[in-house]
Amino acid sequence: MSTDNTAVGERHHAHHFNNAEHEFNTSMFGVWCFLLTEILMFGGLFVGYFIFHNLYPDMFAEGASHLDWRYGATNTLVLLMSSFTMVLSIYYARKNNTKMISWCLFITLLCAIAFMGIKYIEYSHKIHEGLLPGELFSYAHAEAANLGLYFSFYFMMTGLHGSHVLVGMGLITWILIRARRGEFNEHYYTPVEGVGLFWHLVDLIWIYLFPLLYLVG
Amino acid sequence: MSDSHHPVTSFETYRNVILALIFLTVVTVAIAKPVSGFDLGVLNGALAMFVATLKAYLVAAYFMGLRFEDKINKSILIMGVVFLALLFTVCMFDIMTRVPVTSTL
Amino acid sequence: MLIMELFMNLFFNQALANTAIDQVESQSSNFMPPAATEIAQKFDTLYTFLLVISFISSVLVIGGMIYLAYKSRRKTEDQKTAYIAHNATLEFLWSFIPFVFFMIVFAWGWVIFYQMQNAPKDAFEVHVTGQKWYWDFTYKSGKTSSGEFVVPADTNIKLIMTSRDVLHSFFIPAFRIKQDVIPGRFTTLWFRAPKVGEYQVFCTEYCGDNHSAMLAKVKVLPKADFELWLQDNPYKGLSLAQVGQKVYQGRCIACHLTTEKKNIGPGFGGLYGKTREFNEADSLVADEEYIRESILNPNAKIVKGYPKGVMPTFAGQLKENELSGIIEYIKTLKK
Amino acid sequence: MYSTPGKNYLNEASGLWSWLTTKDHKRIGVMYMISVMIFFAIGGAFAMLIRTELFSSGKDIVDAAVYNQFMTFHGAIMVFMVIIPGIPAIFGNFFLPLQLGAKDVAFPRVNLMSWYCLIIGAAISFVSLIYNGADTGWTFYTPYSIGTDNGTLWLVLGAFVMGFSSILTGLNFVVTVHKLRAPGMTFFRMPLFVWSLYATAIIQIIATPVLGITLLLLAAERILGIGVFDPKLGGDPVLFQHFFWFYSHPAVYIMILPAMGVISELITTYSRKVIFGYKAIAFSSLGIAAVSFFVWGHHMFVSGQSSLAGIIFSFLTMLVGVPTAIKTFNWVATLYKGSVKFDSPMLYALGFIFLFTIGGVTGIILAVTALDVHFHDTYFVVAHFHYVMVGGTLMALMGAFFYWLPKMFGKLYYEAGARLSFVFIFLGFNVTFFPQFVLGAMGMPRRYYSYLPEYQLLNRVSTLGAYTIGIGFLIALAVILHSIFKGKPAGKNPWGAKTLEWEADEIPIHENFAVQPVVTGGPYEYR
Repeated sequence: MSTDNTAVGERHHAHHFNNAEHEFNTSMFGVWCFLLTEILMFGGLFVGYFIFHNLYPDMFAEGASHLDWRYGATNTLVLLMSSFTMVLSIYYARKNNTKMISWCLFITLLCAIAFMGIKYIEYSHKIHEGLLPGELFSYAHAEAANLGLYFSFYFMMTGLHGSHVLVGMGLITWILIRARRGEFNEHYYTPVEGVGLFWHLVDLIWIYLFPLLYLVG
Repeated sequence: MSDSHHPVTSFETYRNVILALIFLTVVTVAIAKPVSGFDLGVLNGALAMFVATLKAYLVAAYFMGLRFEDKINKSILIMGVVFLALLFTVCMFDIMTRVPVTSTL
Repeated sequence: MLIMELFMNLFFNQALANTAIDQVESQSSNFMPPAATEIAQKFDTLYTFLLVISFISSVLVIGGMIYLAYKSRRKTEDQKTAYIAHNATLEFLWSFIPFVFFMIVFAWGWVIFYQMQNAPKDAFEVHVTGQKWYWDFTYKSGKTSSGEFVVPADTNIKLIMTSRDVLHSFFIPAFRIKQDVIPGRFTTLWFRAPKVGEYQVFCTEYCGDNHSAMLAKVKVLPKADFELWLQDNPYKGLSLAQVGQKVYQGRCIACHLTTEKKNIGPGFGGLYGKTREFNEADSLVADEEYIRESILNPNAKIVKGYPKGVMPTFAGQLKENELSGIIEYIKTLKK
Repeated sequence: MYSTPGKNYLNEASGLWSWLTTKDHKRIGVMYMISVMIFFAIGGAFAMLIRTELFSSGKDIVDAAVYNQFMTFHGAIMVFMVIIPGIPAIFGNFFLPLQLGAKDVAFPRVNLMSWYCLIIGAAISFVSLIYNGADTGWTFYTPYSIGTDNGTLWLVLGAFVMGFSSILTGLNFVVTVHKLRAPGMTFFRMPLFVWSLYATAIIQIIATPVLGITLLLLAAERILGIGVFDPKLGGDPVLFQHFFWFYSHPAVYIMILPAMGVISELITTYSRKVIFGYKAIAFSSLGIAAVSFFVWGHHMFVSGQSSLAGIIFSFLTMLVGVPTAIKTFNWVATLYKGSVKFDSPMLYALGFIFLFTIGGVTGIILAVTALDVHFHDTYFVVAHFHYVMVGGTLMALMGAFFYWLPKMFGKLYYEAGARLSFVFIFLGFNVTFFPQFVLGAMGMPRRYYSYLPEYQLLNRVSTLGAYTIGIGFLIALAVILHSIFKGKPAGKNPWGAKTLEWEADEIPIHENFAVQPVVTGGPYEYR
């Protein structure tokens, strides 16, 4: 996040930094602090999940049985691939290979769209069956009385994660446009690294979400 | 100036990491009860968390480049998890040590 | 605080006396209602000890500050000041001494808290139910009373408490006890009141519009009188309308007035026989059937201009004679 | 863009647009000052309405439902819009870079975004007035906050957005302190105000996101009925209290730590003496920040939390009392053999120590589990937290105003007027809140619209005191406005202080320092 940069090629660093490297480290430290707030926000939901999992273990097992683990597994692989292509885009940025940066970012975007598509299928299936959160729960033959609570956590956690995937897609599109304009090279790729860190965190959260929601015993 | 950033990780390393991640995902699915009936009771959950943490370590260390970052960025990730663990343990401790009261009407 | 209190006593004594605090026979020592249980006395000793310590430490710190500020006030513009940056022993002392006092007070508090939280085994159990804006008390013998909590003197009473809608909190200042009341769960309190008397009960967890009117009275009776009270039927020898009046004072008074004026709910004055306008349902003349339905299923017909879902249902809480009593009593209320 | 001579951060660009899109930390500080002053006026007005309603035991001016909204908005505005942004956003934004010898905060655009989050969040919160307000108290306890059908959802979403303002400010300060210090300024040469802002920033980054998710869950409760905190669907209202206080207790340290930083600055400057126990104060700031995350349960001793958990929280609360006490003793020790000048900022600092000591000792009384059973949710607690918040943070805020006004606007203020405002605020404060300790002991519960007749006299005294505080703040406002527009020029360093911000020009330039200052010694090298 630099301010008033002048020439595009050999880019000036912002006036309040000593040099570009100082700016890069500061930006990365700032992004990491922001990731800490994301971890703590999602963490609140995870803590709630663990507490209610301990309070109603069989209800959570019954809830998980309604989820199709194949969709979850595919989504995990899709997100892992998008993380891989995202890190490649940084790899090529440092190799000054502008064409490959754009390609990798484009594939990352495709993976993200695929992820949201699968989520859409799952959500419509749940809504159709009435497996909705809390009071809206209208699934006829549920054994546990408050099964709606499981789906409250399901929709809150995957919904919040999904909204972060959408934000990530917006950010990737932004740096894809800048990459096509050739702005990134080995001296300046801070935005790609920043968006990359955010995207890896979104993937990290899904790595924990998948076993907890889909595979819980 | 580019060398002042941390050194460039080779393509092969990234390839190996993604393969390891895919393998671990397959393992996670394989050891899950609803999938393969593999059931060790409580241990199941712990095992799933362990494998997830392994994958998280791979992503954080290689993809996010934490291997080369200075101590402070690493400590940030750990601090987040520590404070969440604090919230969880205290809430669970409270819920577990509540004296259950029933109506005697 | 002590000197402050003596000063407050002298200055305010006359003023406090004429605000007619009925149940405070003697002037309370530290401004709290006089301790009416043994645990309350232990509470008072710990509180007085900590109050004295706080007063002394405050005087030391504030007095020290004023003295040092005055003594080292600026005499000339270019006055030199000593370069004292730290002093290890002093810093250790003023960390360790407060810590020791905190630990003493913590441990002492723990002992009393333990007694407060653990009711004796043989306690006489009473069920307390909090609901938006009144307290219900149910005894083992099935007898219920509302707004008035009658207990035998000098016996361990254990309260098993829950709420029917939101959080409330049962607080008796004279016994120094308080416990939140949570819907969907039971919480407990216990006390032993040796002296006969009447003590105020407050709700101290915010619960909406009439949170400040959700009061009750603890009436400690001698054991014999209590047994008599437990047996007798509160409505013995009363006409249906008088039964209705007693039920009204216990429950409905929190929201409905006996005149036509609006409080939380519509006034009862002149209700019977008048045509009523409703938000959704079409209007009708208020008769026994309408009043009964409004008590058992209030949300069926909501009077025009009133929000839905404020009045809770009383189904299962009023016996048949109390229900018809309310209806008769409302009939007697003219404009 | 490097500023041209004769220009400073105020007159280098003019027009509203140059302010609304500024990236200069000093301008953002001034914009925060204006917004916080407006919110303080609104919150203060609600306080006056509350005290007027409580003048006599029955109905004075409004009905119960309206009084409950006064109480809710007074709490929410003062907490989320005045006292949490307060010192860090106004004086932290303006003076942290200056005291570090830096040109700006690490992320200027994120800093501007933080101001917009506060304004947008405040706007969303006031939308609740259209849907007949909110009456849940600033704590939004469930299940009442789920069921009540009014604008509570908007107040919750407003607070959620304002949380980001706090996160972004904290994030900016942590990165700035780590990465943008002047050459030669090691951690132990930083002023104590910077230390306290650093500790506050850490709390803001770690605690505020948990409030974010709690308010999000509460909003989902109201919209979708997810049942996590609603007992009807298997949820646990005490869990909401755990999540809420996990943020809100560290939040009270977000409020008090910057105030402590200001007091360290004022005491040293006006007694022209080196601070006593620099390292002790610096480390106790961090100590308070760390331990503040372990003590939240002392708000829940009687709320259905297990008694064993209550005991542990009581013990940890005693621990957090120790560093707070150490700081107070260090300030008093600093006065010894100094040369104390009783200007109004110093009066506010001494007033802070007076009121904060009383607030502190009553805090210990409330920390003892047995005593808290009686005092919880009574006026004793109201008096305690007003002693530490108004007596603490607001006194420090006023002291900071008069101390740094000459550097922000290059003008001196009318000293006698400032001292008069101190007298009114200090006396009015004690008359308002000391009787509330007594009311609390007598058992008068909190948030009561009408109270028993025996509490009436002390409530009347308290109401008169409240009006006196109101007058005091109006006098202070008059003095500040007069000084900004008509004050005499102040020069570079009117108080002869030693910290870096006084080395900048009378009104600092956009770059703060024409020549990058190099730090050779500690921040308070008075001889």
